[in-house]
Amino acid sequence: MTTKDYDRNVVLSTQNDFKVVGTRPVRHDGVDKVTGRAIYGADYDASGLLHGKILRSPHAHAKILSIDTSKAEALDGVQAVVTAADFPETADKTMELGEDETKLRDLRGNILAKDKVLYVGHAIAGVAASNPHVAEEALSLIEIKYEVLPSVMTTDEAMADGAPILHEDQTTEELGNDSGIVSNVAKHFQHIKGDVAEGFKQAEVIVEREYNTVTVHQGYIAPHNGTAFWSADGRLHIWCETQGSFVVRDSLADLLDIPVSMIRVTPTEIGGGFGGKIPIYVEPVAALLSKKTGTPVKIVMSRKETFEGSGPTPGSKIKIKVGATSDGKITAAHAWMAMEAGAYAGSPVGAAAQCVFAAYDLENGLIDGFDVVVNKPKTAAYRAPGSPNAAFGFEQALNELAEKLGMDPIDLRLKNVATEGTRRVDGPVFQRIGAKEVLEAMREHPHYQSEKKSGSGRGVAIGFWFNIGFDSACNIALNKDGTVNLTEGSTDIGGSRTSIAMQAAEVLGISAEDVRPSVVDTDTVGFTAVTGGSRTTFATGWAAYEAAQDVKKQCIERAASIWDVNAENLQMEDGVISSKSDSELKMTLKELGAQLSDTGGGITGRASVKPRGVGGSFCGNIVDLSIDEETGKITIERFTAIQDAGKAIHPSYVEGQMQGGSAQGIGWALNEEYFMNDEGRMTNSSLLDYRMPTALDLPMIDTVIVEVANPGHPFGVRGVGEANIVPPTPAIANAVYDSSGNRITQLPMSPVAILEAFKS
Amino acid sequence: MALVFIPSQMQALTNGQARVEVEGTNVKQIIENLDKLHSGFINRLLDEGNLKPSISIAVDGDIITMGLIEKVHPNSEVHFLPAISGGN
Amino acid sequence: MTTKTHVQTTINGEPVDFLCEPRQSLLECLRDVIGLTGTKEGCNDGNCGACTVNIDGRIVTSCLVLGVEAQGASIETIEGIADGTNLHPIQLAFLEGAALQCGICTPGFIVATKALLEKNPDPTEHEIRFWLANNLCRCTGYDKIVRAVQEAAKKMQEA
Amino acid sequence: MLPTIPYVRLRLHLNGIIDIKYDFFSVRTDNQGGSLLKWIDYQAPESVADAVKILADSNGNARPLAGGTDLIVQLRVKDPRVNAETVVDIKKIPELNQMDYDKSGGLTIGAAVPLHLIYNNPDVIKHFPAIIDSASLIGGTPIQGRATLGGNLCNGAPSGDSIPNLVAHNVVATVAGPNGTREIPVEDVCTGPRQTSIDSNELLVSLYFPNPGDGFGANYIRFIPRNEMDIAVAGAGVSVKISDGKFVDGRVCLASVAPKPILVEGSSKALIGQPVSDEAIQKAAEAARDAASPISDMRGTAEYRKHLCEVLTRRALNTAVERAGGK
Repeated sequence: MTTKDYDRNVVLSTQNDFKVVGTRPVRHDGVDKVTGRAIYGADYDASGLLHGKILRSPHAHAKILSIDTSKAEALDGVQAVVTAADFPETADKTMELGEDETKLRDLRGNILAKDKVLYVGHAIAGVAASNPHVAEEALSLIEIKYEVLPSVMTTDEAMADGAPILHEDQTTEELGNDSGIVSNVAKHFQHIKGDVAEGFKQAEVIVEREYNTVTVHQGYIAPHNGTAFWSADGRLHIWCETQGSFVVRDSLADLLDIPVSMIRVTPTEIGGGFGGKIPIYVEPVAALLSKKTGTPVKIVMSRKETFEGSGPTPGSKIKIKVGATSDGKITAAHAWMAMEAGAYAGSPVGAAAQCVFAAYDLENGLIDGFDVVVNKPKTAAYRAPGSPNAAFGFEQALNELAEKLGMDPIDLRLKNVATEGTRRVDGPVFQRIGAKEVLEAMREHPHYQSEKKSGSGRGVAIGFWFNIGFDSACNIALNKDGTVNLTEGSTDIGGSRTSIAMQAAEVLGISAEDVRPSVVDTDTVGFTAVTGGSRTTFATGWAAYEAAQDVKKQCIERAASIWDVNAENLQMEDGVISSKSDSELKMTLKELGAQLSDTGGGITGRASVKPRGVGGSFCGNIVDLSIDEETGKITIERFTAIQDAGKAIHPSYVEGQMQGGSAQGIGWALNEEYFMNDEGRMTNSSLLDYRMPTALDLPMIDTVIVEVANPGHPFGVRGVGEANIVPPTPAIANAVYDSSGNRITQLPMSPVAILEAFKS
Repeated sequence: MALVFIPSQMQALTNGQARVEVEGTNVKQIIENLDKLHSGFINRLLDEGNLKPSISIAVDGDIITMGLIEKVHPNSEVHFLPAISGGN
Repeated sequence: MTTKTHVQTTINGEPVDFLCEPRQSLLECLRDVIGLTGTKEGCNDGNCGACTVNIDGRIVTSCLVLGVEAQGASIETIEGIADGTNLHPIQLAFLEGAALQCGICTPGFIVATKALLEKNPDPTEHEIRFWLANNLCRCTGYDKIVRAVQEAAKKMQEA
Repeated sequence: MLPTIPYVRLRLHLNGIIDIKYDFFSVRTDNQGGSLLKWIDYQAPESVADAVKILADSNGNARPLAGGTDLIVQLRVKDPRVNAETVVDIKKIPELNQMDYDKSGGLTIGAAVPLHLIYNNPDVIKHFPAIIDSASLIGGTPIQGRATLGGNLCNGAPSGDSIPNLVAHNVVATVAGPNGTREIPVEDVCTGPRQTSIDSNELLVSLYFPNPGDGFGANYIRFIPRNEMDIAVAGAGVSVKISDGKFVDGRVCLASVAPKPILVEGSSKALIGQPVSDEAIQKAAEAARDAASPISDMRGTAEYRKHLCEVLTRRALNTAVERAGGK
């Protein structure tokens, strides 16, 4: 059984000499997921399970004067109440969260506020009770006295002179230098290449504009959840939906001041993440409650809590200036970007800075980035974090430039495109990348070649995101029938266990179905970093490749000892070990498997990797849309996503990533936003009013997978999870301009915003 | 010698010099030798002997994975970058 | 004040009795009382469709049904779609169409799709999208879901 | 450093002008509101009399439960206006589940009849097709498996998608109370946001759609940013009656642009007696715009909503005229 290969999903393959890689097997976990058998975090049950609920701040910024939990504790059915005071006191330190880093003190403060609340929805206390209704009732009995403080909700407000300060001890950091200035600006950095002033002097055409985006949420369908059981032997067991079980484990060890080995995190199936399930929220509270009660405690956030108490992606202000000569050569570009970190430092502005000009070979470039704290939830990663905000600015400015120059927008991009050897504005030099190939595929696509429908507008844009490497581990055990079991630690959000298994299958010369992959707990496999940064199929796939090579080597050695020949004379292909010189000597993996126990014992391959050679991925969009001029409503009529996958291990799931990222980008472009009222409260914290696209809001999303092999990966893989969310917002804005002649510089492009823009 | 690119925000330490050639076979030596040429880099980059969490270093275009023991070749390029957050 | 009510239902063709409080939704009853966790909770206010079940031939969001209201009802959940180990054509179409990524919305989509195809065996793309507009998916962009529904419709008509 | 380009907020700095005097849906203002139901009692009477008795005995602390798609959400978020201790499931009362097309050409729809039965009913399809406009867009498919026209009316939300349509159809509500039954024209049911003229001890039994006669056409449309699953930013329910190329009747009722659905007299005046023309329709649409008194909130600014009233009224009237056979 394989998955469908649809006509409107094209793979431009460069390498086809694989047997498993590039095919479309049905995913290993599929049947469990279409029959309702798969266990997600909220489905977890345990004997004596208690239910936890979390009390949250109604104020955007306030001092906590007192907390009285006595009435809640007295309520029938309540087993325990915890507050920040229940955390052990530990020295502050900086914690690596896979690809994010944060201060332990900030992490602890975000999980349960101690002296101050910094946003509406900030967690303050946890209650465990015999059922969730009682736990929720108990929350209303906790009495808290606040001194309400003025709040700041945007980078403008936070950076203004005399702005209310969130953290009195926070000073602006400037690349390792502490400015000593107390400020809501946690960080300012700058990248310079060449001479920007000189570059603008050479420019014959200059475009300069400011763009604004607002807070949006990842919108995963399963709210955050976690179950903790702190056993009498001191061991802490956690079951939760996370993008990084090892991050949960290591963070808990630091927060709770217990040895890492005393914590076991079992990742359940995960109902979406998109970056938002990298940080931890409820797990430590459940752990503290379990410690007090001696029983397992489960906490599941409500949808409202998920909006208000997890980590959305920031609103931002982006100023772009770009100049070119009349033949379309960009002479200089400047990006000034300020991003909301939320209540604690750590916005994705650094990543945005490394993405904003990534597709282009610029002689002169300047990037300023500001990481700014505001009274909103601490932001978390969201699919290519920072890059869509930046692209909404720069990719629009480029189309404006193209129009002034009288050039086709794709031709302008191709004229300036970054290739292997291009030095980025932030310094490093690109290895082999596929920006040019993506742009060429866009230009040649039937969608771009087609006539627009009358009244429609067409827009294009491209976007970039890195792959990161980081740690991954994998074990493969050979079974007596020649099948293998593969264990790995990358939690699987979108079918990655199959794309990882396929890479092992390719090495072993067996079918994907003969590899049975499992995502296992933190006791069972070596350290594996988060499912994020477009790294899972790339890095954990690499670990699987290495572990399979280890199995292969051992199989050959075992066959050599069985046949009493030199291992160097043997080879293994298509699951058969054979002699290079003696055609009589042949053994299938199945035959070898059956003899393992009698010939020295089992064969287990293992690998722990931290790969380099990470490539980046570029994605381009072509979008056609129409606008109801009377209501301002946009209808997306046709949408094409074109992305460099390096090598698509499982094309169906690469297409799925591209289509999903496109849909999220379309939602971001059209209607998604946090509406904040004067008190700093989100007024649309439901899936009714936070308007993510429904099936009726989208067309089919056509895809082209471009394959420009990543020379740093055994199969040429580039991570594809993220770059696809980058181009939709500018592509749609460019199409709105094409359709109406109006430049939209603020997201979302909701109907009311479109009509307002048309009027002004 | 390796070529170290000095970010604008650190060029006060090098009198505005944007690139400095530095001896060293690993990142630790590069930083120490750079500090000998232009005092202040150890303070900016290291905290109690470890790389500051707000900094990441790229050697020949790749963000390093082995910390201060990362090998540097005679013709390598070394970049100091702000550490980035993010990912999905 | 009685604390719990005895509710008699048929779930996936089998008689099921359970005790519940009036404040418990059918979704809570299915998941926490009966142990059928295939029906998912995404929003608890009827807007995501992850908890879609079929009651007496029509689909509802089970978070907006009280458990006590299910007295006498015949309920179909995701656990009842397959015939033993034989997957339903819709389930097969979702598998073969790669129409799921994280899978949390999948049970709701499959239950809703089954009701659609029973009512309208050959729906247009627009009819599919309209019927499924109450089921949010954040991973797939719906493309492969819509195609899987089309594929299932074709297979079921051929059968 | 770049010079700062003036930052014009397209939404007119919504932060500053939100004024929740009344809301159009259950805006969750209380952060301790929670997400689960508090304790409730459940009753499922089998006759109108029993239901009325339970309601009357509950001192205003009981609420009828039909589809529950609004009520259960409101109880969960602890909406202070819906502080019920008892829910009275009315779906076991036979007459509330009936749909009858009578000899006079009128249609009675029981208060507990779910929307999907309404839009699949042959008499509705044949004689009152415009009801389907509302019945098929309240919530999504699974909501329509439960939600009722009666509930939509009694919920009294200014945004209720069926109310303007009922008003346009001259529907009369039959309400049972401790002192017997009474009839209320639907336009008199809603009195304010979440407030109705139906007392807490009364029960809506049914809605009666009188025979509109020949030359009748109606339509309900709303504007939402998505294509489904949304609360109307504005909605227009209209009906016309055309005879000899002239409007002999015209009704326009707006949703989401006032504390309650409003029947626009000015629109009727602009239509009645006039020949069917774009001009008359435009005047009626402008009257609707002028009659709207919306607020600015997360669903749109007041100015935008007024503008939408004109657009929607015009479009709906055009469809109604077409359905009436007038175009």
